[in-house]
Amino acid sequence: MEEVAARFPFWMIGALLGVGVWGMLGKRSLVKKLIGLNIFQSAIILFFIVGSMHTGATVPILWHGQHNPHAEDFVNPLPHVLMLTAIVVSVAITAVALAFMVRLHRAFGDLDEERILDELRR
Amino acid sequence: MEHLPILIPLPLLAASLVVPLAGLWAPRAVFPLSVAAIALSAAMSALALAEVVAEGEALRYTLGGWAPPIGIEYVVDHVSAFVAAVITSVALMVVVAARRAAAREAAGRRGLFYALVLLLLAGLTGMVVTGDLFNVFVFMEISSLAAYALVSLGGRAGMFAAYRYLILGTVGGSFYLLGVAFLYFTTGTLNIADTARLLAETEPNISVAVGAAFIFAGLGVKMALIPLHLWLPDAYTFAPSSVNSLIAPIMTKVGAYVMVRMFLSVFPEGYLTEEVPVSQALIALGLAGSVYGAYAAMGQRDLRRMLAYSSVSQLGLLAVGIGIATPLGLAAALLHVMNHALMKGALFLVAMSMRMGAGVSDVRMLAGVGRRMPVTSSVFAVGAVAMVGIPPTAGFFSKWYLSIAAIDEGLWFVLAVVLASSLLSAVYLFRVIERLYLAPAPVIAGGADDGSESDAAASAQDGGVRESPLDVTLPMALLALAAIVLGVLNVVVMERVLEPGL
Amino acid sequence: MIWQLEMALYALLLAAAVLALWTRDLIAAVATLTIYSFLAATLMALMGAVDVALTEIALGAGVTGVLFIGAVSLMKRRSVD
Amino acid sequence: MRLFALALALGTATLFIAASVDLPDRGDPDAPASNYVAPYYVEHVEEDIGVENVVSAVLADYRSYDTLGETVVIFTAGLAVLLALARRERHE
Amino acid sequence: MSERHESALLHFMVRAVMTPAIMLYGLYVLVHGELSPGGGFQAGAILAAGLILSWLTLGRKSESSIFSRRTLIVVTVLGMVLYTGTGILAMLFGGDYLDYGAIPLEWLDYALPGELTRRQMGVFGIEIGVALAVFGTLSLAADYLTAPRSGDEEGEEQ
Amino acid sequence: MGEVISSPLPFLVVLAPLIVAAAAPMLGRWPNAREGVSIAGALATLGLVAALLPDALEGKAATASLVELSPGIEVTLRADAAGMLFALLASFLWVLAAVYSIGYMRGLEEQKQSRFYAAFALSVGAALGVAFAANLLTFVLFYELLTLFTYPLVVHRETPEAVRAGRKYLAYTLTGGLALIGAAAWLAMLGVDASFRAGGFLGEQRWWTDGQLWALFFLLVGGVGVKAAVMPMHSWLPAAMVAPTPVSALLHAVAVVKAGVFGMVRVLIFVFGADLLRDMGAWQVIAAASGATLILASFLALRHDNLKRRLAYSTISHLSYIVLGVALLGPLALTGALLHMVGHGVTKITLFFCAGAIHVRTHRDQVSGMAGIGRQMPITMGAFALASLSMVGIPPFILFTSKWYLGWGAAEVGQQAFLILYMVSGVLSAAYLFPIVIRAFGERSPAFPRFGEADARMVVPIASGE
Repeated sequence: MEEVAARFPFWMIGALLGVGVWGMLGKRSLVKKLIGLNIFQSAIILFFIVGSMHTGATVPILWHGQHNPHAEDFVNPLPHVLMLTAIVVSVAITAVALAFMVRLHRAFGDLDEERILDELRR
Repeated sequence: MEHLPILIPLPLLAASLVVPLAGLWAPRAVFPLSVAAIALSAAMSALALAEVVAEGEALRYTLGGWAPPIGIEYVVDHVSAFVAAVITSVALMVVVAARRAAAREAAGRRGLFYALVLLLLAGLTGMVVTGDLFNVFVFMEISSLAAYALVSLGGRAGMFAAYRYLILGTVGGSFYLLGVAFLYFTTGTLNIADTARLLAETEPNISVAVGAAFIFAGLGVKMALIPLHLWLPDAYTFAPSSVNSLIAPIMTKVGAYVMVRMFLSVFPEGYLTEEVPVSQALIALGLAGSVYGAYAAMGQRDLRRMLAYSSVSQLGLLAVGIGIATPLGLAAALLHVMNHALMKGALFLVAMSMRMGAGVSDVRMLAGVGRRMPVTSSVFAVGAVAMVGIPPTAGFFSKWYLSIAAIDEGLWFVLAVVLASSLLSAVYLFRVIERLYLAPAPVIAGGADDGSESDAAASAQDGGVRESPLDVTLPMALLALAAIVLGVLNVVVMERVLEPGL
Repeated sequence: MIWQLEMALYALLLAAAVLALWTRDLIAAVATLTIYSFLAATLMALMGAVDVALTEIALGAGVTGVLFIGAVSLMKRRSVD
Repeated sequence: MRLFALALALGTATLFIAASVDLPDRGDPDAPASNYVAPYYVEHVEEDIGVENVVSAVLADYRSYDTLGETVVIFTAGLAVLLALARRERHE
Repeated sequence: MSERHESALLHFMVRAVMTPAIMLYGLYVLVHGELSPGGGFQAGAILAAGLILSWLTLGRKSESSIFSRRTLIVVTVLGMVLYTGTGILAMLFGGDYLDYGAIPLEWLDYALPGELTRRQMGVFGIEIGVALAVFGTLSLAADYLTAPRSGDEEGEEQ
Repeated sequence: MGEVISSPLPFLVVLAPLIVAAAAPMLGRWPNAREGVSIAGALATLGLVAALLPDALEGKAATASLVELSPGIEVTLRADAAGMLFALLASFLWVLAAVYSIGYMRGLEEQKQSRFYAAFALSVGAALGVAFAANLLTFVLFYELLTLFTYPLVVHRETPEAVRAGRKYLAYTLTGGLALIGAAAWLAMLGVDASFRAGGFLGEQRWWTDGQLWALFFLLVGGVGVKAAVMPMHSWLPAAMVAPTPVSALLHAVAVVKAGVFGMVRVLIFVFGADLLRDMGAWQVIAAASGATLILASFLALRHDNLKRRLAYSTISHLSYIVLGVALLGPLALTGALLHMVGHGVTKITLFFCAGAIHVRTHRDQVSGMAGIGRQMPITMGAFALASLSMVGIPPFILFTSKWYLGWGAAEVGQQAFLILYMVSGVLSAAYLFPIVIRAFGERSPAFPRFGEADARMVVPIASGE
């Protein structure tokens, strides 16, 4: 069971990635595409965080006044930093996409990809 | 000039902060500021290129004063200096030429527009000079976000194209990030040189293989490799002219550059050919793309859409060069990066100039424009000839080296496909030239009313069509001229710049 | 960390993701997405990434949720799929 | 398109899961990621910077350039939203 | 309670209690980013959330509020300038870009309590810049996104 | 190949037409100045080529190297004997064509004359480049430029028909050019020094497999064969007849098809070499193709009533004379082929000029409409008659000499069948050319205005008479 627990996160993240891709490319609603995008990106973020763990380690914040900290006591801080960036990027993209969406809704009165395409072809 | 590497993106970044404020309070300063920043960046890139060529080794720069695996470093070697110089100078030309178009298309929002242009360029140059895998992602997202925003200026169709571009572009970026995650978890570092060293030591395993696959899938989206090219035609067609003439020549090229970087300095030699079939996939998709793009371009009536599909075609050739992965193949690809940037810059500027001067971008409506807009039309002719690959234009030589590299590897069909796609591009490009220069002739069949309609349009236009002013035509002509001069002098580029770097 | 709890959280996460894409009521979808973010943040906190968890809650759940709701409330509430 | 999307989604998921087989287990203390650069940050942050939150230290100093890029991303997004939605400035 | 009272109470709660509390928490997160979880991004997001929350509950009077759109742009740019400027300053003092160690800040020792190293000061400066930029941008984005019809329709034509 | 001396002359020869091309559009407002420049440029070019002659006669090849095009491959121009022959032909005929064009273009008040003169000069420049190209890449370079520069000429009329012809022209010649590029790339990749040498450079490398050699053969011969209009790659040539007559003259006599034929000489003799071709048995392929073309084209010429079209098929037929002569791989046949190249150039230009003159004066293009025309335009038709005699191969004319050599050459290598072929085709030439002459002089028909065009066409026949 422990074995399974050690691999389990990867399976779930894989599934989430799949769900995200499906949402982005398979859904017709523009909102749903954006939701899929968010799911996809946070799955990647989770993946990085899972990789940053190690057993018996704790939050990468030094105790006050502690000297000569041992690296194995703390989880790997680097992926955390990267993921802070990734979260910010994903929020930025979401904001821009929402701005586009508001304008698209005003222009087409709809957020369905197919209908917008029909409208554009006319 | 120890700070040279950072000085390539920094002027752009700094100016992008000032420009939106200038847009609010001093709109007149927006354009000069932006151009000055781009010119500065271009000068710094050129300087860096000169220094790298003179010194023969890469300039390294630690950001924040932390040595590489700990901090982030900038590496300006032959290849990155070359690409940086190409994109900044092409961008300079395009931005200057697109001033009037931008003033109209981004009326009242010029500050924001130019700030985003600067950010786009900052992102691209940042991607080029960085020596850190994650930093590539961050700057890729900067440039992509700016590109989405700029594309969205093109009315409601542009907005929709931008939205789809955003979704697909983000898929690409995220795939890249996922790939980097795999590499990071296998090696423990993000620095490119360090990753290369550690990857060479590790046993080939499926994580790295899939990581490579994800990275290339992501970059494939960014450089519009064939099944991932879906965003490109709409984005290029519906974006305002001032934007697509900027994005088309440089944006996808940087994606290609990162691919070259992956082959060159991330994965061990032969890894991407033997362990993971990335090379083979690139060649196959590139060939398919080069033919499909040219074929699709033949059926287009809108000049910009035609050029967009032609980009798909040319990028396919680029991918083939990268996929061949020998030093000669990569050199051919990089030379093609330069050539295609010059040619596409010139051609999209032509499309812009024609929209401004003749008010049309439908190929069928361009009849007789050749006489009214002589400079624009001759730039188109030169660009087209270079695109087809007729010596001694630059376009010929990248195809030439590409063919040599392909034959060297025994890939005969590559030669055949390259030649076939050149022919196809001749078909659609010369069709436009016919239209431009050969008076209203209803050659392209399609019913009598079709012909008479375009005749009527042509005669109606005749009064209104006039050549664009000098600030549009001069940069355009310079780009076209560069396509010829650099073609004749290609050996200099190859021997002084590309070969030492590969 | 208790692996049973972790597994349950992952399962909930997946369920939230699927639900967010499934439901045709966009407000509900956005709400589910916010829940998804919270669950992800919880997992991150459990794995020792408190900084990331805090950011995910503030930015991922909070700001994204607000922006989504703000934008979606201007639009049609139902989606086609 | 839908089939393509479904194939891509399944492909991504399977590819990822297949690839994760060779990754170090979750929590493996011997994982390369935890043993190469990361320890440096934890062990030297005190003397280098004197910041107790290692993540903050890495974010704002060791890899501050990434953070700059990240802030620029936010800034770009802000400008993009403005460009898409802002009323045009009339006085120009 | 009458509707008017209710509204007044809401105003009071939001204006005097909630928003300041959230903002204060944001500042805390910012200042303590070096010691505990948090930092510029989180702080900026929390500050923005405070502002947006007050907008959402009370309705936006962005023109009259101290955070007008123009102000927010300036705040954003200010944050960015703080960040890039710190980097350039380091270059001017002979270090690499963003190498805070090169900026001589010893004179600050007299002004501030405690023993702050140059790098700590640099980190702090950066975090403030980030917080400002994030706060400004997110507030702006939320302002525009939640406004019923803030843009004009000129851009909608083909 | 004898001694090599360094000289800027070959470069200047190619440059001179470029200067004309640059000047022509600038002088667009002063037609007299423009055409003066054109003629002066043509004469200057001829002078420069002539200046190269003494060295060439002594067996020295003046060589000029320009920029490096690809590592190790420079643009090199070298005036060797074969190249000199072609260059002399092209530059000499350019002078005639330049003079003639004035009358023709003004007579018909054609549009865009500046573009015409510029493109004409550029085409001649490219043809001279082809003549002097010392290696395969330089050859390809100028060969492609020739395609490009002649395109505006082919579509000069800008009618739908012209545009269609232009497309066809581009499609054929660009494909041929690409085949050449492919072959050149292959050789460059192998590091073969692709400088033209008498006896060929492929034979020096002994490690070719048969398959590779054949592939190269088809790429190269196919590439030059398009411009040489060997069937089945000929159909662009009759289509291009829609262009103004001086252009036809350029295509048929001065530059394009001659460049193709000259390329055939280069490829067969200077790339492969006679020995290698004989070993491969490849010459039979060309001989068969060109032999078939010879006869078929003659028959097709018979069927066409349009004068220019008839002449076009005649060109196709006569080009195959040359190609066949080269392919026979005998020294006599080669001499005959080169002579025929020159002779055909001179003769065909006369015929075309006559056709053009008729068109200018009478606007008639059909053979059936030319009854009695000889009475009205005696000089023109006289020249036409002389040229026809030469074409058929009647003794005092140059084409008799070349045919003599060709036939003798065929006999020399033991291919009497081709000798017979040559004779049959001579008869066929008579069959499609003489009726025109007879009709022109013999029959009477409605009166024409007096004949006009002066100088150009009066010079030409004299040249044709050797």
